[in-house]
Amino acid sequence: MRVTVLYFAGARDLAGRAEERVDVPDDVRTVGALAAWIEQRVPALAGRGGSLRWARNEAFAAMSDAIEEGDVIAIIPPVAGGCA
Amino acid sequence: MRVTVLYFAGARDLAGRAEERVDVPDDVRTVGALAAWIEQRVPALAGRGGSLRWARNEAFAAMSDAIEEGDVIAIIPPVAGGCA
Amino acid sequence: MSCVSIERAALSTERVAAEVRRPGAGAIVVFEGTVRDVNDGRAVTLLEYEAYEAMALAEMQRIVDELEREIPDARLAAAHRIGALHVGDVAVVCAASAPHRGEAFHACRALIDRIKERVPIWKREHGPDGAYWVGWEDARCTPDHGHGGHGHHHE
Amino acid sequence: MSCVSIERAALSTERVAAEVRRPGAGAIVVFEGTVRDVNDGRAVTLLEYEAYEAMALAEMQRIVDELEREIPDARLAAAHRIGALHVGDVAVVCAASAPHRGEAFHACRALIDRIKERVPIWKREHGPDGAYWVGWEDARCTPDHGHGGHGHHHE
Repeated sequence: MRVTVLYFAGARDLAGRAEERVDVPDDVRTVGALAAWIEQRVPALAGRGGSLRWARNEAFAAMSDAIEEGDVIAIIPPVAGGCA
Repeated sequence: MRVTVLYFAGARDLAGRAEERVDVPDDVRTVGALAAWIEQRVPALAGRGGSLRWARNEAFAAMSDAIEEGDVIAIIPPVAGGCA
Repeated sequence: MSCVSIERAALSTERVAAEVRRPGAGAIVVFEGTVRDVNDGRAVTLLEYEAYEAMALAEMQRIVDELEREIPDARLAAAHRIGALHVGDVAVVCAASAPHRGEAFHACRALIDRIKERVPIWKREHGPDGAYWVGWEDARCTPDHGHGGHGHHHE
Repeated sequence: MSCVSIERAALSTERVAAEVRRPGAGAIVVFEGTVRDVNDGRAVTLLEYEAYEAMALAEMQRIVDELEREIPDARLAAAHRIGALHVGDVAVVCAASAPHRGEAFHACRALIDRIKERVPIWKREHGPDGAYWVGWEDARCTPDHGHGGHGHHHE
Protein backbone atom coordinates (compact mmCIF):
# COMPACT_ATOMS: atom_id res chain seq x y z
CA MET A 1 0.00 0.00 0.00
CA ARG A 2 1.32 3.46 -0.93
CA VAL A 3 0.67 6.52 1.22
CA THR A 4 2.01 10.06 1.31
CA VAL A 5 3.73 11.22 4.50
CA LEU A 6 4.02 14.93 5.31
CA TYR A 7 6.56 16.35 7.78
CA PHE A 8 6.08 19.85 9.18
CA ALA A 9 8.12 22.37 11.16
CA GLY A 10 10.48 20.70 13.63
CA ALA A 11 9.56 17.24 12.36
CA ARG A 12 10.61 18.29 8.86
CA ASP A 13 13.95 19.49 10.23
CA LEU A 14 14.50 16.17 11.99
CA ALA A 15 13.44 14.07 9.01
CA GLY A 16 15.30 16.18 6.50
CA ARG A 17 12.32 16.06 4.16
CA ALA A 18 8.89 17.68 3.82
CA GLU A 19 7.02 14.96 1.98
CA GLU A 20 7.53 11.44 0.68
CA ARG A 21 5.54 8.64 -0.86
CA VAL A 22 6.19 5.35 0.87
CA ASP A 23 5.29 1.71 0.27
CA VAL A 24 4.20 0.36 3.62
CA PRO A 25 4.48 -3.34 4.55
CA ASP A 26 1.32 -5.38 4.39
CA ASP A 27 1.03 -5.75 8.14
CA VAL A 28 0.87 -1.94 8.64
CA ARG A 29 -2.84 -1.27 8.57
CA THR A 30 -3.48 1.43 11.18
CA VAL A 31 -2.22 4.94 11.84
CA GLY A 32 -0.51 3.63 14.97
CA ALA A 33 1.30 0.89 13.09
CA LEU A 34 2.34 3.37 10.40
CA ALA A 35 3.59 5.80 13.06
CA ALA A 36 5.74 3.05 14.60
CA TRP A 37 7.07 2.12 11.17
CA ILE A 38 7.95 5.76 10.34
CA GLU A 39 9.71 6.20 13.69
CA GLN A 40 11.90 3.21 12.79
CA ARG A 41 12.81 4.87 9.50
CA VAL A 42 13.40 8.31 11.12
CA PRO A 43 14.79 7.51 14.57
CA ALA A 44 15.07 11.19 15.55
CA LEU A 45 11.28 11.31 15.60
CA ALA A 46 10.98 8.44 18.05
CA GLY A 47 12.20 10.54 20.97
CA ARG A 48 9.47 13.05 20.13
CA GLY A 49 6.72 10.48 20.08
CA GLY A 50 5.02 11.92 23.15
CA SER A 51 4.67 15.36 21.64
CA LEU A 52 3.63 14.36 18.13
CA ARG A 53 0.11 14.02 16.83
CA TRP A 54 -0.84 12.28 13.61
CA ALA A 55 -3.33 13.35 10.99
CA ARG A 56 -4.93 11.28 8.27
CA ASN A 57 -6.40 13.08 5.25
CA GLU A 58 -6.40 16.51 6.94
CA ALA A 59 -7.94 15.51 10.26
CA PHE A 60 -6.41 14.32 13.53
CA ALA A 61 -6.44 10.53 13.62
CA ALA A 62 -6.70 7.95 16.38
CA MET A 63 -3.92 5.41 16.46
CA SER A 64 -6.50 2.70 15.80
CA ASP A 65 -7.81 4.34 12.60
CA ALA A 66 -7.34 2.18 9.51
CA ILE A 67 -5.20 3.50 6.68
CA GLU A 68 -5.97 3.07 3.01
CA GLU A 69 -4.18 3.25 -0.30
CA GLY A 70 -3.52 6.88 -1.25
CA ASP A 71 -3.94 8.30 2.25
CA VAL A 72 -2.10 11.46 3.22
CA ILE A 73 -0.61 11.00 6.68
CA ALA A 74 0.87 14.05 8.42
CA ILE A 75 3.10 14.29 11.46
CA ILE A 76 1.94 17.23 13.57
CA PRO A 77 4.51 18.63 16.01
CA PRO A 78 3.21 20.80 18.86
CA VAL A 79 1.17 23.56 17.23
CA ALA A 80 1.81 27.21 18.03
CA GLY A 81 -0.69 29.38 16.22
CA GLY A 82 -1.63 32.78 17.53
CA CYS A 83 0.49 34.82 19.88
CA ALA A 84 -0.86 35.19 23.34
CA MET B 1 -27.45 76.26 51.60
CA ARG B 2 -28.04 76.25 47.84
CA VAL B 3 -27.40 73.18 45.70
CA THR B 4 -28.20 72.23 42.13
CA VAL B 5 -30.34 69.14 41.57
CA LEU B 6 -30.24 67.27 38.24
CA TYR B 7 -32.99 64.90 37.09
CA PHE B 8 -32.29 62.43 34.29
CA ALA B 9 -34.29 60.10 32.06
CA GLY B 10 -37.34 58.65 33.83
CA ALA B 11 -36.70 60.78 36.92
CA ARG B 12 -36.83 63.89 34.74
CA ASP B 13 -40.16 62.76 33.31
CA LEU B 14 -41.56 62.22 36.81
CA ALA B 15 -40.22 65.50 38.17
CA GLY B 16 -41.18 67.52 35.11
CA ARG B 17 -37.84 69.26 35.18
CA ALA B 18 -34.21 68.55 34.28
CA GLU B 19 -32.44 70.85 36.70
CA GLU B 20 -33.18 73.23 39.54
CA ARG B 21 -31.35 75.23 42.14
CA VAL B 22 -32.83 74.74 45.58
CA ASP B 23 -32.39 76.28 49.04
CA VAL B 24 -32.23 73.39 51.44
CA PRO B 25 -33.25 73.71 55.11
CA ASP B 26 -30.43 74.02 57.62
CA ASP B 27 -30.98 70.55 59.05
CA VAL B 28 -30.39 68.88 55.65
CA ARG B 29 -26.66 68.18 55.75
CA THR B 30 -26.19 64.79 54.09
CA VAL B 31 -27.03 63.27 50.71
CA GLY B 32 -29.53 61.01 52.46
CA ALA B 33 -31.30 63.90 54.13
CA LEU B 34 -31.39 65.80 50.85
CA ALA B 35 -32.76 62.73 49.06
CA ALA B 36 -35.57 62.48 51.60
CA TRP B 37 -36.29 66.19 51.26
CA ILE B 38 -36.42 65.98 47.45
CA GLU B 39 -38.75 62.97 47.62
CA GLN B 40 -41.12 65.08 49.71
CA ARG B 41 -41.09 67.80 47.05
CA VAL B 42 -41.47 65.29 44.16
CA PRO B 43 -43.67 62.52 45.58
CA ALA B 44 -43.60 60.52 42.32
CA LEU B 45 -39.93 59.84 43.02
CA ALA B 46 -40.57 58.39 46.46
CA GLY B 47 -42.03 55.20 45.02
CA ARG B 48 -38.85 54.78 43.02
CA GLY B 49 -36.56 55.19 45.97
CA GLY B 50 -35.34 51.63 45.83
CA SER B 51 -34.17 51.92 42.25
CA LEU B 52 -32.58 55.37 42.44
CA ARG B 53 -28.96 56.14 43.09
CA TRP B 54 -27.64 59.55 44.04
CA ALA B 55 -24.54 61.32 42.82
CA ARG B 56 -22.73 64.28 44.34
CA ASN B 57 -20.42 66.30 42.10
CA GLU B 58 -20.26 63.65 39.36
CA ALA B 59 -19.60 60.60 41.52
CA PHE B 60 -21.93 58.17 43.24
CA ALA B 61 -22.49 59.23 46.84
CA ALA B 62 -23.19 57.39 50.05
CA MET B 63 -26.28 58.54 51.90
CA SER B 64 -24.05 59.60 54.79
CA ASP B 65 -21.88 61.89 52.63
CA ALA B 66 -22.01 65.53 53.71
CA ILE B 67 -23.31 68.12 51.24
CA GLU B 68 -21.88 71.57 50.80
CA GLU B 69 -22.90 74.91 49.34
CA GLY B 70 -22.78 74.76 45.54
CA ASP B 71 -22.89 70.98 45.26
CA VAL B 72 -24.40 69.36 42.19
CA ILE B 73 -26.64 66.51 43.25
CA ALA B 74 -27.97 64.14 40.58
CA ILE B 75 -30.72 61.57 40.74
CA ILE B 76 -29.57 58.51 38.81
CA PRO B 77 -32.35 56.17 37.66
CA PRO B 78 -31.37 52.61 36.67
CA VAL B 79 -28.65 52.98 34.05
CA ALA B 80 -28.90 51.20 30.72
CA GLY B 81 -25.78 51.83 28.69
CA GLY B 82 -24.63 49.40 26.05
CA CYS B 83 -26.87 46.87 24.36
CA ALA B 84 -26.20 43.30 25.23
CA MET C 1 -10.08 61.11 22.05
CA SER C 2 -8.79 60.07 25.43
CA CYS C 3 -9.08 56.45 26.49
CA VAL C 4 -12.73 57.10 27.35
CA SER C 5 -15.25 59.11 25.36
CA ILE C 6 -18.92 59.87 24.85
CA GLU C 7 -19.66 60.53 21.20
CA ARG C 8 -22.63 61.61 19.10
CA ALA C 9 -21.36 60.30 15.75
CA ALA C 10 -20.74 56.69 14.70
CA LEU C 11 -18.11 55.00 16.82
CA SER C 12 -14.90 53.72 15.28
CA THR C 13 -14.03 50.35 16.78
CA GLU C 14 -10.57 50.59 15.29
CA ARG C 15 -9.94 53.95 16.96
CA VAL C 16 -10.82 52.51 20.37
CA ALA C 17 -8.66 49.42 19.76
CA ALA C 18 -5.78 51.68 18.68
CA GLU C 19 -5.83 53.27 22.14
CA VAL C 20 -4.67 50.02 23.74
CA ARG C 21 -2.20 48.71 21.14
CA ARG C 22 1.41 48.60 22.27
CA PRO C 23 4.47 46.42 21.62
CA GLY C 24 4.18 44.38 24.82
CA ALA C 25 0.53 43.43 24.31
CA GLY C 26 0.08 40.17 22.47
CA ALA C 27 -3.66 40.08 23.06
CA ILE C 28 -6.35 42.61 22.30
CA VAL C 29 -10.00 41.91 23.02
CA VAL C 30 -12.63 44.27 21.71
CA PHE C 31 -16.31 44.28 22.57
CA GLU C 32 -18.96 46.00 20.45
CA GLY C 33 -22.49 46.43 21.73
CA THR C 34 -24.86 46.86 18.81
CA VAL C 35 -28.54 47.78 18.72
CA ARG C 36 -30.54 44.60 18.18
CA ASP C 37 -33.73 44.25 16.19
CA VAL C 38 -35.44 42.53 19.12
CA ASN C 39 -35.10 43.17 22.86
CA ASP C 40 -36.91 40.96 25.38
CA GLY C 41 -39.21 39.85 22.60
CA ARG C 42 -40.16 43.38 21.51
CA ALA C 43 -39.33 44.72 18.05
CA VAL C 44 -36.99 47.71 18.30
CA THR C 45 -36.94 50.51 15.76
CA LEU C 46 -34.99 53.21 17.57
CA LEU C 47 -33.06 53.68 20.80
CA GLU C 48 -32.47 57.15 22.19
CA TYR C 49 -29.44 57.25 24.47
CA GLU C 50 -28.80 60.08 26.86
CA ALA C 51 -25.99 60.58 29.33
CA TYR C 52 -25.13 62.69 32.33
CA GLU C 53 -22.06 63.44 30.31
CA ALA C 54 -19.64 64.88 32.82
CA MET C 55 -20.30 62.08 35.29
CA ALA C 56 -20.43 59.39 32.60
CA LEU C 57 -16.95 60.36 31.42
CA ALA C 58 -15.65 60.56 34.99
CA GLU C 59 -17.15 57.19 35.89
CA MET C 60 -15.79 55.52 32.75
CA GLN C 61 -12.35 56.90 33.60
CA ARG C 62 -12.67 55.63 37.20
CA ILE C 63 -13.57 52.17 35.89
CA VAL C 64 -10.59 52.13 33.52
CA ASP C 65 -8.26 53.32 36.27
CA GLU C 66 -9.46 50.78 38.81
CA LEU C 67 -9.22 47.89 36.32
CA GLU C 68 -5.70 48.93 35.35
CA ARG C 69 -4.85 48.77 39.06
CA GLU C 70 -6.55 45.36 39.45
CA ILE C 71 -4.92 43.94 36.29
CA PRO C 72 -1.63 45.83 36.12
CA ASP C 73 -0.63 44.46 32.71
CA ALA C 74 -3.89 45.51 31.06
CA ARG C 75 -4.64 48.73 29.19
CA LEU C 76 -8.25 49.69 28.58
CA ALA C 77 -10.30 52.10 26.52
CA ALA C 78 -14.00 52.63 25.93
CA ALA C 79 -16.33 54.81 23.91
CA HIS C 80 -20.09 55.15 24.26
CA ARG C 81 -22.38 56.74 21.72
CA ILE C 82 -25.44 58.81 22.63
CA GLY C 83 -28.32 60.21 20.58
CA ALA C 84 -30.68 58.33 18.26
CA LEU C 85 -29.43 54.86 17.30
CA HIS C 86 -31.00 52.37 14.94
CA VAL C 87 -30.71 48.61 14.53
CA GLY C 88 -27.12 47.68 13.74
CA ASP C 89 -25.59 50.86 15.13
CA VAL C 90 -22.76 50.37 17.59
CA ALA C 91 -23.65 51.87 20.97
CA VAL C 92 -20.52 51.03 22.93
CA VAL C 93 -17.00 49.80 22.21
CA CYS C 94 -14.63 48.45 24.87
CA ALA C 95 -11.03 47.40 24.27
CA ALA C 96 -8.43 45.76 26.48
CA SER C 97 -4.88 44.73 25.74
CA ALA C 98 -2.57 42.58 27.84
CA PRO C 99 0.46 40.39 27.31
CA HIS C 100 -1.72 37.27 27.38
CA ARG C 101 -5.25 36.60 26.30
CA GLY C 102 -6.64 35.52 29.67
CA GLU C 103 -6.07 38.95 31.16
CA ALA C 104 -7.29 40.72 28.02
CA PHE C 105 -10.58 38.77 27.96
CA HIS C 106 -11.07 39.28 31.70
CA ALA C 107 -10.35 43.01 31.52
CA CYS C 108 -12.63 43.61 28.52
CA ARG C 109 -15.49 41.69 30.10
CA ALA C 110 -15.12 43.50 33.42
CA LEU C 111 -15.00 46.84 31.59
CA ILE C 112 -18.34 46.39 29.81
CA ASP C 113 -19.93 44.85 32.92
CA ARG C 114 -18.96 47.84 35.07
CA ILE C 115 -19.93 50.35 32.40
CA LYS C 116 -23.39 48.82 32.22
CA GLU C 117 -23.70 48.80 35.99
CA ARG C 118 -22.36 52.23 36.83
CA VAL C 119 -22.10 54.70 33.97
CA PRO C 120 -25.03 57.16 33.96
CA ILE C 121 -26.38 56.52 30.49
CA TRP C 122 -30.02 55.77 29.78
CA LYS C 123 -31.93 54.65 26.76
CA ARG C 124 -35.48 55.06 25.64
CA GLU C 125 -36.60 52.18 23.48
CA HIS C 126 -39.00 52.87 20.63
CA GLY C 127 -40.97 50.03 19.07
CA PRO C 128 -44.41 49.38 17.64
CA ASP C 129 -45.91 49.60 21.15
CA GLY C 130 -44.45 52.96 22.04
CA ALA C 131 -41.46 54.13 24.00
CA TYR C 132 -40.12 53.62 27.49
CA TRP C 133 -36.97 53.99 29.55
CA VAL C 134 -35.14 50.67 29.55
CA GLY C 135 -34.68 49.34 33.08
CA TRP C 136 -37.40 51.61 34.48
CA GLU C 137 -39.84 48.81 33.94
CA ASP C 138 -42.87 49.82 35.94
CA ALA C 139 -43.27 53.15 34.23
CA ARG C 140 -44.67 51.67 31.03
CA CYS C 141 -47.42 49.87 32.94
CA THR C 142 -48.59 52.70 35.17
CA PRO C 143 -50.93 55.10 33.36
CA ASP C 144 -50.21 58.06 35.65
CA HIS C 145 -46.49 58.03 34.87
CA GLY C 146 -46.03 59.77 31.56
CA HIS C 147 -42.95 59.73 29.33
CA GLY C 148 -42.75 63.39 28.50
CA GLY C 149 -45.50 62.89 25.93
CA HIS C 150 -43.77 59.95 24.20
CA GLY C 151 -45.30 57.19 26.26
CA HIS C 152 -47.47 54.55 24.69
CA HIS C 153 -47.85 51.94 27.32
CA HIS C 154 -46.67 48.48 26.52
CA GLU C 155 -48.99 45.46 26.82
CA MET D 1 -13.13 35.04 2.42
CA SER D 2 -15.22 32.41 4.08
CA CYS D 3 -15.70 32.50 7.84
CA VAL D 4 -12.24 30.95 8.22
CA SER D 5 -9.10 31.81 6.30
CA ILE D 6 -5.33 31.51 6.19
CA GLU D 7 -3.78 34.63 4.71
CA ARG D 8 -0.32 35.82 3.72
CA ALA D 9 -1.07 39.55 3.76
CA ALA D 10 -1.98 41.75 6.72
CA LEU D 11 -5.22 40.69 8.38
CA SER D 12 -8.20 43.02 8.49
CA THR D 13 -9.86 42.78 11.90
CA GLU D 14 -12.85 44.61 10.54
CA ARG D 15 -13.31 42.10 7.73
CA VAL D 16 -13.37 39.22 10.20
CA ALA D 17 -15.80 41.07 12.48
CA ALA D 18 -18.02 41.81 9.49
CA GLU D 19 -18.44 38.07 8.96
CA VAL D 20 -20.37 37.76 12.22
CA ARG D 21 -22.42 40.98 12.23
CA ARG D 22 -26.19 40.50 11.92
CA PRO D 23 -29.33 42.25 13.15
CA GLY D 24 -30.01 39.84 16.01
CA ALA D 25 -26.52 40.04 17.49
CA GLY D 26 -26.19 42.71 20.15
CA ALA D 27 -22.71 41.64 21.15
CA ILE D 28 -19.57 41.16 19.10
CA VAL D 29 -16.31 40.14 20.71
CA VAL D 30 -13.13 40.25 18.67
CA PHE D 31 -9.75 38.88 19.66
CA GLU D 32 -6.49 39.95 17.99
CA GLY D 33 -3.28 38.08 18.66
CA THR D 34 -0.32 40.32 17.95
CA VAL D 35 3.40 39.59 17.81
CA ARG D 36 4.97 40.79 21.05
CA ASP D 37 8.40 42.30 21.51
CA VAL D 38 9.19 39.81 24.27
CA ASN D 39 8.20 36.15 24.65
CA ASP D 40 9.10 34.19 27.78
CA GLY D 41 11.72 36.81 28.53
CA ARG D 42 13.39 36.59 25.10
CA ALA D 43 13.49 39.54 22.72
CA VAL D 44 11.64 38.73 19.50
CA THR D 45 12.52 40.27 16.17
CA LEU D 46 10.68 38.02 13.74
CA LEU D 47 8.23 35.14 13.78
CA GLU D 48 7.91 32.85 10.80
CA TYR D 49 4.52 31.12 10.71
CA GLU D 50 3.86 28.09 8.58
CA ALA D 51 0.71 26.02 8.22
CA TYR D 52 -0.42 22.69 6.92
CA GLU D 53 -2.85 24.81 5.01
CA ALA D 54 -5.48 22.36 3.86
CA MET D 55 -5.78 20.81 7.30
CA ALA D 56 -5.53 24.15 9.10
CA LEU D 57 -8.50 25.47 7.15
CA ALA D 58 -10.45 22.26 7.69
CA GLU D 59 -9.69 22.24 11.41
CA MET D 60 -10.64 25.92 11.82
CA GLN D 61 -13.92 25.19 10.07
CA ARG D 62 -14.54 22.16 12.31
CA ILE D 63 -13.93 24.34 15.38
CA VAL D 64 -16.33 27.02 14.15
CA ASP D 65 -18.97 24.43 13.33
CA GLU D 66 -18.71 22.64 16.66
CA LEU D 67 -18.86 25.92 18.63
CA GLU D 68 -21.92 27.03 16.65
CA ARG D 69 -23.53 23.73 17.67
CA GLU D 70 -22.48 24.16 21.31
CA ILE D 71 -23.60 27.81 21.44
CA PRO D 72 -26.48 27.91 18.95
CA ASP D 73 -26.96 31.68 19.08
CA ALA D 74 -23.30 32.41 18.30
CA ARG D 75 -21.72 33.04 14.91
CA LEU D 76 -17.95 32.77 14.59
CA ALA D 77 -15.19 33.65 12.18
CA ALA D 78 -11.41 33.49 12.28
CA ALA D 79 -8.41 34.34 10.14
CA HIS D 80 -4.80 33.35 10.69
CA ARG D 81 -1.82 34.90 8.98
CA ILE D 82 1.27 32.95 7.92
CA GLY D 83 4.68 34.00 6.62
CA ALA D 84 7.15 36.43 8.21
CA LEU D 85 5.62 38.58 10.95
CA HIS D 86 7.23 41.34 12.96
CA VAL D 87 6.48 42.93 16.32
CA GLY D 88 3.03 44.50 16.25
CA ASP D 89 1.74 42.44 13.32
CA VAL D 90 -1.58 40.70 13.89
CA ALA D 91 -1.18 36.93 13.58
CA VAL D 92 -4.73 35.83 14.29
CA VAL D 93 -8.19 37.41 14.52
CA CYS D 94 -11.22 35.68 16.03
CA ALA D 95 -14.73 37.11 16.11
CA ALA D 96 -17.94 35.94 17.73
CA SER D 97 -21.38 37.48 17.77
CA ALA D 98 -24.36 36.54 19.89
CA PRO D 99 -27.52 38.16 21.17
CA HIS D 100 -25.89 38.74 24.59
CA ARG D 101 -22.35 39.44 25.63
CA GLY D 102 -21.86 36.40 27.86
CA GLU D 103 -22.20 34.01 24.93
CA ALA D 104 -20.11 36.22 22.66
CA PHE D 105 -17.21 36.38 25.15
CA HIS D 106 -17.43 32.66 25.81
CA ALA D 107 -17.52 31.77 22.10
CA CYS D 108 -14.62 34.05 21.17
CA ARG D 109 -12.46 32.74 24.00
CA ALA D 110 -13.23 29.11 23.15
CA LEU D 111 -12.47 29.82 19.49
CA ILE D 112 -8.94 31.13 20.09
CA ASP D 113 -8.27 28.44 22.73
CA ARG D 114 -9.20 25.66 20.32
CA ILE D 115 -7.32 27.22 17.42
CA LYS D 116 -4.18 27.35 19.53
CA GLU D 117 -4.65 23.77 20.65
CA ARG D 118 -5.61 22.12 17.39
CA VAL D 119 -4.89 24.08 14.23
CA PRO D 120 -1.68 22.88 12.52
CA ILE D 121 0.23 26.15 12.44
CA TRP D 122 3.80 26.49 13.71
CA LYS D 123 6.07 29.40 14.29
CA ARG D 124 9.80 29.78 14.35
CA GLU D 125 10.88 32.56 16.68
CA HIS D 126 13.90 34.66 15.73
CA GLY D 127 15.69 36.72 18.35
CA PRO D 128 19.21 37.78 19.29
CA ASP D 129 19.98 34.19 20.37
CA GLY D 130 18.90 32.49 17.17
CA ALA D 131 15.78 30.74 15.99
CA TYR D 132 13.70 27.81 17.16
CA TRP D 133 10.30 26.25 16.74
CA VAL D 134 8.01 27.54 19.48
CA GLY D 135 6.63 24.70 21.60
CA TRP D 136 9.31 22.27 20.45
CA GLU D 137 11.35 23.25 23.45
CA ASP D 138 14.01 20.58 23.70
CA ALA D 139 15.29 21.09 20.19
CA ARG D 140 17.10 24.33 20.97
CA CYS D 141 19.06 22.68 23.78
CA THR D 142 20.12 19.51 22.00
CA PRO D 143 23.12 20.06 19.75
CA ASP D 144 22.43 17.11 17.49
CA HIS D 145 19.00 18.40 16.48
CA GLY D 146 19.52 21.04 13.85
CA HIS D 147 17.02 23.59 12.63
CA GLY D 148 17.59 23.26 8.94
CA GLY D 149 20.71 25.34 9.34
CA HIS D 150 18.94 28.17 11.17
CA GLY D 151 19.56 26.94 14.68
CA HIS D 152 21.58 29.00 17.12
CA HIS D 153 21.02 27.43 20.48
CA HIS D 154 19.48 29.53 23.18
CA GLU D 155 21.19 30.27 26.52
